[in-house]
Amino acid sequence: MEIAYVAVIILFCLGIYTIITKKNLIKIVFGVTIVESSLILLLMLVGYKPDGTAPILDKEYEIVVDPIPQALALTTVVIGGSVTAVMLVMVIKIHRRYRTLNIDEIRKLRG
Amino acid sequence: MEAAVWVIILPLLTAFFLGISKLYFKRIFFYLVTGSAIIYLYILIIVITHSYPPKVYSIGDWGLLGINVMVDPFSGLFLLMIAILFLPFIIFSMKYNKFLKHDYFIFAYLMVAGISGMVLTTDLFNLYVFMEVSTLSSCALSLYKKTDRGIEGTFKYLIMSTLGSFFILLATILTYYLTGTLNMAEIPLAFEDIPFKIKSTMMTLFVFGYAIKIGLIPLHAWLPDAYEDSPIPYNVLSSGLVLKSAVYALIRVLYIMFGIDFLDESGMLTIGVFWGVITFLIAHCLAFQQSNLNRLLAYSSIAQIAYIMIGLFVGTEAGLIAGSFHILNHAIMKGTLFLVVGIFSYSLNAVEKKDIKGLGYKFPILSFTFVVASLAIVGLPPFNGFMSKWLIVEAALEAGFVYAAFFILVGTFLSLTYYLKVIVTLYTKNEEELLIEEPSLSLKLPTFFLGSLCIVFGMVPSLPLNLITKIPTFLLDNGDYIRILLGG
Amino acid sequence: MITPGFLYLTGALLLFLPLHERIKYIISFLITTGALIVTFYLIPGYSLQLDFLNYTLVPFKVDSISKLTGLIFAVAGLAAVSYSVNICSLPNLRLIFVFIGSALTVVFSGDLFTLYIFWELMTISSSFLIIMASDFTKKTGYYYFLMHVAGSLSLLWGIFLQYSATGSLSLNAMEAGIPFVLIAIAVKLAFVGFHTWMPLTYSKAPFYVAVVLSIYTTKVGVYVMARLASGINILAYAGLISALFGIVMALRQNQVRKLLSYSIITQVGYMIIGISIGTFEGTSGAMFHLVNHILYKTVLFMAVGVVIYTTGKDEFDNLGIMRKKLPLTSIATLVAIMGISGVPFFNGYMSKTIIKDALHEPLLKLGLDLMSFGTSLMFLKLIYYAFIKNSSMNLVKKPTISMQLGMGLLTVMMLLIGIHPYLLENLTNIHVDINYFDKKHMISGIKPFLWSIAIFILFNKYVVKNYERLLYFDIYRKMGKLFVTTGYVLSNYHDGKLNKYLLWATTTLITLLLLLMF
Amino acid sequence: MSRLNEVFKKLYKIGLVVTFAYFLLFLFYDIHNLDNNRKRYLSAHYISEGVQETGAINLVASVLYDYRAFDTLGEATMILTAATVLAFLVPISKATTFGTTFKSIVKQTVKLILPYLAVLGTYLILFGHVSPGGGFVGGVVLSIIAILLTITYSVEFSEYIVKPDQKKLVEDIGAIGFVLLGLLGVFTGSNFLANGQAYFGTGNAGEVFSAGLIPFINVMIGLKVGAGLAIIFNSLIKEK
Repeated sequence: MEIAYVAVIILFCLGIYTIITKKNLIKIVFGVTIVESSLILLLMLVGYKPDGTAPILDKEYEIVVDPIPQALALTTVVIGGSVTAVMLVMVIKIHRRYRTLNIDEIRKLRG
Repeated sequence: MEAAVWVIILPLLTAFFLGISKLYFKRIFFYLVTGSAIIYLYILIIVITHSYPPKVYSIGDWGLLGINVMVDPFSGLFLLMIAILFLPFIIFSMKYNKFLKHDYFIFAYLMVAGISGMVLTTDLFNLYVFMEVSTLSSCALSLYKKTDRGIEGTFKYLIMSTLGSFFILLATILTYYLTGTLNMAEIPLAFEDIPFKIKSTMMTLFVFGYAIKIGLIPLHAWLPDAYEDSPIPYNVLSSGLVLKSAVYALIRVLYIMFGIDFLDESGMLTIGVFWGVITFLIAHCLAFQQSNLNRLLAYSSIAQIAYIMIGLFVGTEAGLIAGSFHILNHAIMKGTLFLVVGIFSYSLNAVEKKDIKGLGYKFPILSFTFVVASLAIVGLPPFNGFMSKWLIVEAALEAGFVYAAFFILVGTFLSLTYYLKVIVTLYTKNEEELLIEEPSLSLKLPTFFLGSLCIVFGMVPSLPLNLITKIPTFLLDNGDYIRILLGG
Repeated sequence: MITPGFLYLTGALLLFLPLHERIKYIISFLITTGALIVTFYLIPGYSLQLDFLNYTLVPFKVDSISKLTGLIFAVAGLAAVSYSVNICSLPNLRLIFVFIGSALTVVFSGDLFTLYIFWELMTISSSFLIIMASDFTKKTGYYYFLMHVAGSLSLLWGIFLQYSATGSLSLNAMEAGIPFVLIAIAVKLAFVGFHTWMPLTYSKAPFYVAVVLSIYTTKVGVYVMARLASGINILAYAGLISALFGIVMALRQNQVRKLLSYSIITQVGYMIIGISIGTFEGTSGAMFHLVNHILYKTVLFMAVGVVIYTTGKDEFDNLGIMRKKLPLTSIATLVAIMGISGVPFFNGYMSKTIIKDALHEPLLKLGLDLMSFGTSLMFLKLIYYAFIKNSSMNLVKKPTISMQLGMGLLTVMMLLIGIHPYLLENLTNIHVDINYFDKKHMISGIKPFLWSIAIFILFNKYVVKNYERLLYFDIYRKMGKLFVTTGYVLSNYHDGKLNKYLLWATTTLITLLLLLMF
Repeated sequence: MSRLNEVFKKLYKIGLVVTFAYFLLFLFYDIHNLDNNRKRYLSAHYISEGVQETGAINLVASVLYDYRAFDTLGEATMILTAATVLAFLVPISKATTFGTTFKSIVKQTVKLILPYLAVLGTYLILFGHVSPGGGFVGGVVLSIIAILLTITYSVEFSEYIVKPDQKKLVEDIGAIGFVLLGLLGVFTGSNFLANGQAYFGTGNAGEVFSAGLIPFINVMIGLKVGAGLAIIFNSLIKEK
């Protein structure tokens, strides 16, 4: 179990690293998505109980995992998806205007 | 307190109906937008007048099991700001945007819904959701012109702001992990026996996340970029409400969840004040360099919010009152400035400092409004900015932050340097022939309204202070807030 | 109760009414005379209280000193407004009203909060007066505004220190934060080192603006100094240094109004000395000198204004027009110069005598003589150009009647005070026990003047010479450059690279974590 | 020299991230080692009482659409915002064909699959409260219909079948419906988004027509998400 938390940390930091180092816009958006996935994974882990079943109570059950983080995860997925979609369309727009995806060349705003 | 939830629903419903009206009923568009804004104003006034003592509204009637909405004086202040800014914004934008209005108003209503949700909700995750709503719609507004710069700036805004959101979300999840609840009243009770180190790390994550959205230096870089080529009425709401709502969330989280004692113990108050001082000193230096008026005002916003941070972070009653008062005042003053610049850019497409040369003689009353607002924002009497700055300095001195108080005065001087430059440019005679589109009354009226508020709140500060003085009761001592929310 | 300050402010508001251009004459007349009458009938000891936020403010409080100052301010206001009402535009007239009104309110204010607000309002209105007045004064106005706001912020800081130390805002001598208050006052009254705004402003601004400014700006500084920081003996020497500096600089100027500005510095030196002695005699001497100084300096500025109005420039050579074409102005100028030089039977003599009498240290007494001598010397230069040197100037246009009215009013008052010095004492119930017209005082009054005539005749060619190289060094501009450079460097860091911004953010995060954890 | 600078910069960035990872590790370790019988009374309550209180067997659905329905309102707004932004950024007129052409086998298979997808989506939506699924999942499945059409045929065809305006309308109706359903609670004298409290008949848990408003909210969300995702996808495709 503990190893999964380490996975969260690794994913999170990897995502942050991608965001702050990569020059390609698409890769930056990838980084955003990675961080987001790590957070969803964390949510799942928070709700996890050993040997728990899914929170659908139509049959016999003993241990049920926490339903709240699952609901939150759904919300997070949707929010993340919307934000990513907007980011992607902006990447497309930027590529159209600037003819490049290199973040270092996209700097008309200075000062 | 039925009306409280309407504060959130009404703009949402309006936005949804606007989506349909865009496709099928183009004619009712105008009536829908303005009518809804007026009804919204009415609802807001009802809610604000009932904000003391605080009221709780349980959504779905679930009590502590579900999500609650609470109106207390601090959220009442933000609703007051919405009430002051939103209708002028609607009237102004109606004329300012020459075409493609539907989407603009959809985003505007969504943004206001997000902000009012942020200030009303008492649920940590709900706060995150509404924050994202307001951020995304704010991004949508900021790229509304679809220019190169607009899209570039918005992209930077979105990336930085998403980065901040992640840290907030991480901290929110961890809070749930630690306490098993997301209700802001129950968290502090469960937080009491959590070790110091965990709490301070969590606090760091919250502070960092919100600081990006607030735009403290060096997390500020997206802000001027996002402002530079966006529709100017949006800048009014952005600097007035979007940034402030992040301040609201930060203060709410810190003061309610962690409590003033913990803030003091962990040194967050000292860091907050110091950070504020650094921020406004640098922001003033940077603002002096700008030639674009939007960027100049953006940097000035950063500096002003740093003053607010100082006020809110000195951790005394006087400080909270002063900071909250400055929140209100800054919204009004910056709103006025942006609206005047908006009229200039509408009439003759002037957004650079050199473009407005000589306009002081062409638009005497508008320029006078600009002068009033900029003197107010600098903090010269007898305008409202002076009153709140006086209170902030006094609070800082009382709490022992002498250096902060001193540097606020230095900052006042520095801010005068660049505002005065703009004013002098405004009143320098220009021989060139200018093509001027005469601004109509619906552009001028909101501007004059906000401008006159600058003077009124400066002369009669007790008017808003009646509400504001009640704020510390429910922030400084989180016990009261918790008791009310738990159903006491 | 109507206070004279608010009367002026109401006047400014009235001028906003969209009425006919003519209305400004009526309003100006009513307001200025009304203010004068109201001030005249004020009863010392009256005060007005007002609750504002958590403070109890005293926006209006009368005692003998403030009544004296207020009276002369009102008189000068009447004269200055009637002098300039013809020439200046409506917006400028509004600003002048605000300026005079706030100066009067400062004088009658009974607490530090009101004092600060109207002190700042004076700065704002006068700066905009300069900025709006003409095309050449934009930069001057910028400089003036910044300098004065720096001063008033310093005052504000002093007030804060005082408030946090004593917990009251009442207008007593300061206990904490004196250095900051002194800086504020120094800027206002153009103390040496803080004086750079003055020659710049008064020589560049249109003449009627210069007249109005010269009446109130420095004098309010003097008044506030008497209120807040009187009796600091060491400052007497500072005043002396300032005055001597003013003399040296004044003698080196080519422009009349610059000479007059530096002469203000010298005259303010008298007042500083008087206030710093701290005795009743000294303070009242300083206040009387303030009255007299307003009278003659205003007349001088007005006279120069007439010269500028009629010939277009304020070079020394233009003064020559006075003797031939402007008889009334000539008389007024002569009276004023006699007054400023402290010749007996003219008004300056009275206050100078009181101050000299109050002094006990020989060094200061000597200094005072030196100051009188220098003052006379620099005004002999003026007399030389105006009445002795031949000139071939021609009148472009005639001075208006209202201008001459304003000037005449003040000249008459000067003569009255000069001949009957007890007039002022009786008016305000401040009685200094001095017999002005005994031999000892008269001789010591006339001596520096005679000396200066002698020196002037001997070293004529040095004094009246036109200086090519003017000394000019301004430390404030250097500081400004530093600020701009810092901003430029910082601004260059924002080069639009998103990676960089994100890196800043991450660094901040780690810093915060480190700070909060350890 | 500049090379050295580059290396330093890289090391610095790595250092920052590693430091942060270290902090996170520390934090997680501390939290994990905390007394581990943390009180999750909220979720315990949901698990023990949730079925009775809301009438939905699927507890996630009962949390999403009843206990925390306000969150769902927020996220529905998010999708709407995103869809509106995309539709706003990409002009309608600029529809272009997708580059690849497919063999007819692909087209026939897609034709075959589509009805099943529609049924599956509808099933997921309608039975969201009694079985795994729900409005979001169902909505995504429904949107796949539009997406498949776009990919295999073309944007024009997909938009000929379902007009963009219609999609937008459906999305708005979904959002408005959600809010109106919530307002039903207000009209019956209870609070906004009330369900069981407003006597909407939670019914027998496990049946299709149970759980009061939850199935209807599921339908609304399904419509919204389906239409919203279709709009988002089509907009992204259209922009070359």
